[in-house]
Amino acid sequence: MGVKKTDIVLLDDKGIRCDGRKINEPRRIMIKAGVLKNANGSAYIEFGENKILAGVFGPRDVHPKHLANTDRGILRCRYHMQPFSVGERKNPAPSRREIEISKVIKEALEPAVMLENFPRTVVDVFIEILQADGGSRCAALDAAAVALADAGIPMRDMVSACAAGKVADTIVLDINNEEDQEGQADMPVAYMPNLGKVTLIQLDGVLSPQEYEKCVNTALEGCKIVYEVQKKALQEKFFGDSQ
Amino acid sequence: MGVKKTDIVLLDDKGIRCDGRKINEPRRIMIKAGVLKNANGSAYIEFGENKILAGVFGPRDVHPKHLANTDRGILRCRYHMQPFSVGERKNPAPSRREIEISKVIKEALEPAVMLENFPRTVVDVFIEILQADGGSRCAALDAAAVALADAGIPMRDMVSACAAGKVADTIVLDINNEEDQEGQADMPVAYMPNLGKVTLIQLDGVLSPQEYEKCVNTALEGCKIVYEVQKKALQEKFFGDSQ
Amino acid sequence: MGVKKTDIVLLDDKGIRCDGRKINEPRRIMIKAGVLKNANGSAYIEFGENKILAGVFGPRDVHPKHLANTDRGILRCRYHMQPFSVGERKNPAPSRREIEISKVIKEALEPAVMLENFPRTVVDVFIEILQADGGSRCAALDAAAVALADAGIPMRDMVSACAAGKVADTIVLDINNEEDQEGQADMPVAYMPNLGKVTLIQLDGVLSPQEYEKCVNTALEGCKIVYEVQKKALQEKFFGDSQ
Amino acid sequence: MTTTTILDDLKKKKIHALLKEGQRVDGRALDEPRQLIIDTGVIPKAEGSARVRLGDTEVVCGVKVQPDKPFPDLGDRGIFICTAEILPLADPAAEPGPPGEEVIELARVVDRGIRESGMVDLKQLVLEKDKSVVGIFIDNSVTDYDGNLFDACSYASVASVLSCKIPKYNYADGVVTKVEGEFTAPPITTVPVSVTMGKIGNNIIVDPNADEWACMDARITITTNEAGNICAIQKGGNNGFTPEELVQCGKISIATGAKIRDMLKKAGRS
Amino acid sequence: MTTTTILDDLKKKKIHALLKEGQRVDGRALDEPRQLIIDTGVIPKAEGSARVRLGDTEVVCGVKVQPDKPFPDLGDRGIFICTAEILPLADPAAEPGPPGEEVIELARVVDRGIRESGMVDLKQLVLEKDKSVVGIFIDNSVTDYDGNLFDACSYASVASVLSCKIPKYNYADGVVTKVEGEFTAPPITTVPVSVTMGKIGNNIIVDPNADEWACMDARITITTNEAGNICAIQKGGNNGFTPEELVQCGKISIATGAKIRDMLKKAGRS
Amino acid sequence: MTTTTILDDLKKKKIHALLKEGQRVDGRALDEPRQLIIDTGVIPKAEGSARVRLGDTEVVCGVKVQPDKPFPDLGDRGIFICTAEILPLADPAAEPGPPGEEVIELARVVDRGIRESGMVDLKQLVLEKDKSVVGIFIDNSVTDYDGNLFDACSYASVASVLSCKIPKYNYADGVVTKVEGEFTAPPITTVPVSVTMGKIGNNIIVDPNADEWACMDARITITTNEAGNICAIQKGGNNGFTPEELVQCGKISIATGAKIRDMLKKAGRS
Repeated sequence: MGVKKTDIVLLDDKGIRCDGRKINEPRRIMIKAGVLKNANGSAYIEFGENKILAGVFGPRDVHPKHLANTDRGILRCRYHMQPFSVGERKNPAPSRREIEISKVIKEALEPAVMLENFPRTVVDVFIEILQADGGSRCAALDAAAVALADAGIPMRDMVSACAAGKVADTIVLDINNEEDQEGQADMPVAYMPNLGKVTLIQLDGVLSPQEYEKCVNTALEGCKIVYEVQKKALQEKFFGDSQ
Repeated sequence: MGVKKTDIVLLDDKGIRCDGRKINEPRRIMIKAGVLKNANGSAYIEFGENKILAGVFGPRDVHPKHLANTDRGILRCRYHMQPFSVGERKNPAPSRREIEISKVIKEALEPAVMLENFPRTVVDVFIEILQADGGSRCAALDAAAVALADAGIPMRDMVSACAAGKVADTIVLDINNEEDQEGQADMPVAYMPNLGKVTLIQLDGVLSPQEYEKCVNTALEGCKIVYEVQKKALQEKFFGDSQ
Repeated sequence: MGVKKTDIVLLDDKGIRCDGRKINEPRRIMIKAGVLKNANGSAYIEFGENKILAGVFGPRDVHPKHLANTDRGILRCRYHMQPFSVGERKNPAPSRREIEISKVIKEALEPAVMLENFPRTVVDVFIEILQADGGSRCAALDAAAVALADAGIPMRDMVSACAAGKVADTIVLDINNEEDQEGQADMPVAYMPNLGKVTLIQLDGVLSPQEYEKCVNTALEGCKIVYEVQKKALQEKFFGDSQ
Repeated sequence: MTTTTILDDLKKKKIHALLKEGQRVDGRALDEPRQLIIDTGVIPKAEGSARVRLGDTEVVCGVKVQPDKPFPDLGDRGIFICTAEILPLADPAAEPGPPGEEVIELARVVDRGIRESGMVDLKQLVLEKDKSVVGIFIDNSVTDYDGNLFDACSYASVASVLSCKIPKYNYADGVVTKVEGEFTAPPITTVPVSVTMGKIGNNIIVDPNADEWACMDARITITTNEAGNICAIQKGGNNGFTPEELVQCGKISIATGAKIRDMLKKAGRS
Repeated sequence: MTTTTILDDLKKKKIHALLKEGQRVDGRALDEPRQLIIDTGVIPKAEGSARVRLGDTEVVCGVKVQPDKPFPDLGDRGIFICTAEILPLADPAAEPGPPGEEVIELARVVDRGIRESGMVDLKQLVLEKDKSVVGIFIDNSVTDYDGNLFDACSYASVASVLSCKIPKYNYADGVVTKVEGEFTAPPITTVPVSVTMGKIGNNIIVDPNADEWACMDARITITTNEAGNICAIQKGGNNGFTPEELVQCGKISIATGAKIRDMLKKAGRS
Repeated sequence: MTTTTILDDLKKKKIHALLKEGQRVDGRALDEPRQLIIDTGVIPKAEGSARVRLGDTEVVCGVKVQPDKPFPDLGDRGIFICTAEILPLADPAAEPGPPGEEVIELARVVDRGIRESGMVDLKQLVLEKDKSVVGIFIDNSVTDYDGNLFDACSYASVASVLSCKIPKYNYADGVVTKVEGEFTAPPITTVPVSVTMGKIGNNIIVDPNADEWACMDARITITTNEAGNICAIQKGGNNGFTPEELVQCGKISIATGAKIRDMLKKAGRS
């Protein structure tokens, strides 16, 4: 956190953040389900400046076969950044960061997917970051969960993710790129809104015990906002509801 | 094409090229069949300054087995340059260029090989560039086709390859290294001389529609010259004919 | 050999070496058997400044299965250096040097292991160099042989290894790091003391035929000293003998 | 590779039967490409970008422009590198991992078609001869597969480059600095267009879709420039073309390419 | 991954049955970590080192200190890189080769916990701004596996860094020279402590051993600094925590961390 | 590795039976190497080259000479690197791909034998101390396999180096320029010769062919220099040698090496 030095004002005296948002206000979120022809399920999300595509295949046969599980299906997940998604061209080979994020996203989705219904099969979730902004792992999770539902995979609950963080000594919702660079803490959280369980939580940065508790609760409020957008995207896909 | 600047005269006013050849004259071509003890079939070619060894194994079992094809054999091909084959030492790991050339050579040989006779097996063609000059993919193909015949693999036709190109605004046969560097276009062509089919054609450089047609026909004349050298090499191997 | 120039006196006029040892005196050797909980057998050795851990698993199933041998077991060996084991941090990926040493250690142990008793299985020997000094491959072998015995693998004989070399025109036992850098020859030797067979010998550096013979015999004397330390380590493990 | 399903067999027979009557499965004329939709500027953080949909094949392409060291012996020109990747969500058969020979060929053919046309005048991208040049890195990511990736990636690349903005850089004393907010258009000399044709039996068809791609005998990609000349060719597939067919393909490529060039130029301006 | 042996099943049932009574298989209290033994200086040739035994999990850690070029845009601070590897002799299931996602996560979480705490003041490790800095490379090698590698590697890293000596370097005219025999202590600002908790059913247990690790539903690693603040979190595993459990885990981490911090500081001094 | 065919078994029995009578399958004496044919200059574009045929084992070797940066701490000597590769056309069992441990050992033993002999005086290959040196890169490619690649590659390397021409380079202001058309001979101090012996039962045989290689118990490669001293040894194989056999092998190596050295020197001059 906080590597570069700039003159940016992260939070002004009226409680307005550097991009004009209020403390508890998320960035613009737009989700569209069913955007790909070949994938069994798919979703496209724009979350702030994040532009992310998620596609799901399965349940299908596992290759190589020895990875298959006789009593439940397995979930695989790949979070991958396009070379043009960030400021300086990124090598397309998966970095250690992308491998770790793939793993935490998989473990955040897994509690919601009824894998016990699909022994010996795999569900593959492929996430492609077309343009990256702060909070890309939460946005990726949000798209992936919608793509799973779009693929008709039975789920116990939706998974909705949003970060909170600490900026100018204040706990705020949904950290953007500048706040991530200049701020004091970033805490991505994923939540199953009906089951009431947090399936992803990470923290970079320093929080007092009181701030920690407030930060978790702030993030959960964000997850609930995201949940509404996810539901709307699925309704539009399956029932043609317009806004 | 045409990267370096030199004072070389590619074509003089008498129609003589930088290495003394006429417009329709190929470089010296020498092919010897059956030069290796372990390979099932082999050939060595010198084509201008190219020195190339081709070896064939098969039809034999496929490893790994899931690559095997139940209704026809498969053909695999590797075009590989020795570290000492070019001006600056080449890394021995296959480059993307070598992988692409391996693929186009395989697809140029495949129409001639009666793979339907060998279901579940593989024929492996290994090509090693000992010394590289302009036109190495054509020379490699010429050696590989002779090695296939030397291995006794049933073939519908020979495959004979030769490039044509554009140099000093003139269509010429069999581009050498200097002409490749300084010239205007290079078009390698492979041909099945009895079946009348072109099985490889590539072009780098700019040609008008009329030049394009002339360039194809020029290359085909070269392929026919190569075909005679290929036949002679096989005759010498199997019937001991001298020149 | 002999790359750096220093003012070090490798052998003084009283026959004392740079670390105070006599010509036929090995460095301090300490071996402890059974130091790991998970490995089937293990040993830790300190040999001069070398600190090395060896662990053995097996006989166990072979993966992938096609590597298994129907009439005898196979032995696999990995010699691996920790990044912090040498002066400049070492890349943890195995170097070509480590792969070669792994192979010669495997071939030095194999004559002693009764692999014919374990068809279709594998015995894995993993050697980790925690701190490296001259003669690390001999010390690694000494620990690996004790770890094999500790694992209860039936053996025809112990394998005991020690280097000899040439320093200041003199054949000396057990080359240390400075002597390896500045000296004239280094000859690691492994020996089955009861069967009387040399199972590893390498030489870097120049020896006359007479020096060669003397160097072999000097190294064998070292192997016999090591053998006693190996036996003591196993006795302490299994019979609780103290020194 | 091994197993041909009954459905695949039926499709193949249908395609052959229709072609005998001069028809294609999706009703197109033999020399008619699929609908082409081009959106530029879809990745605002990249210096150039486009999403191309050719029938149901979709590609997202982004251009990064960065100062770089020139290649040895090529100190008087900028760097131009074009790649292609099939994303695993594009096709159930695609798998993550290093590219196979198919994808390597795809990337090299797309790169070569644009490079050999001289589309971008690389000599205008030199900051300091032999020391520092501008690099143009064009990455194509296939997001939906329905055959003929060659043309889809080529169009996405060309549209991205046409719509691309080149930042201004200053070079002084070995240090390159970017001048914020100043951009120029790339130095374009021509607009290359690739046209890929498949051969099924004795028929030449333009822009094969996935079902046609799976059963064609051979293919050829011919790239033409604005002057109506041919600047790159790549033949593929397990059969051959007669010399007459090669000439025919050249003519189709020039005619079809001209129409697509207009669309690319229009998209690049928008 | 597929096969669960009968023995594994029995162990799992036993663990669950005991936890219902508030007990653990090895007799520990739910919030009690295993015995921790720390030896520093075990690799004299490294600038810092430690062997840590946490129950039957053992880690050897070595620190190499070397001058290096700074990362671009980070020219005003030294380099700090922490890795972790499970040696194949540590576990019959471990295999030589490139690290899998488990080991990559392990290394990144250990690194991040220490980095985000600001333990080492990297700004004091600059030899010449933008040109040359001191790099601290911390490599953890697991030699015996009995669960909870996160904490074992974290403690080994922290103890190694605390006991580490930084050579003195001079920078002049682009050349770095080491001053033989002169060392300083690393610039330490705080001592971070990670505490990993597992969730089995509705129980939160501290420092799970291998049997507990194999049957827990989810886990969380919380790192705290000397001021009692939280500086890094990583959740893992295939289930979730309630918000209340997250708050509870934060409190456990602060309390348990304080005791372990004392042991680390003592070991670092010795 | 697993399956031994009946034919292999019969061959093995035949080899053992003949050796009991002091005979070899191909009629050679126990200490007699196969026919050695050396052609130099076979790759005119390389600075040195040779094709060596040792019985039916064939190797093509090429030497590239290029200016390079010296290794750190070795700024006062040129670079000398010798590699070996078994081409897939050399042997039905060979496969393309990264080298296995057998090939890595082969390359390292060939390299070490020549390096430890001090054949090339690397101190004469310095263009500017610590800045620029001449690199000699020797690549061996096995084109036909019939056992004993150690000696075939070693002879090909030595003949290539002996026949090699070193271009003249000028170093000024950090730039190396090649002087066209000016060459010198490499600075040769001695001609090392490796002799590889196999042990089958209690017999020591020189230069084992492929059938003998497949059934030998152990092998040893001993390299000697022109003064008749031993400069490198590598033992291999799954059995051992008695100390007496080691001494015997040393003597065989010196005697056999002397004859082969004459052939190498003659080939290097031609």
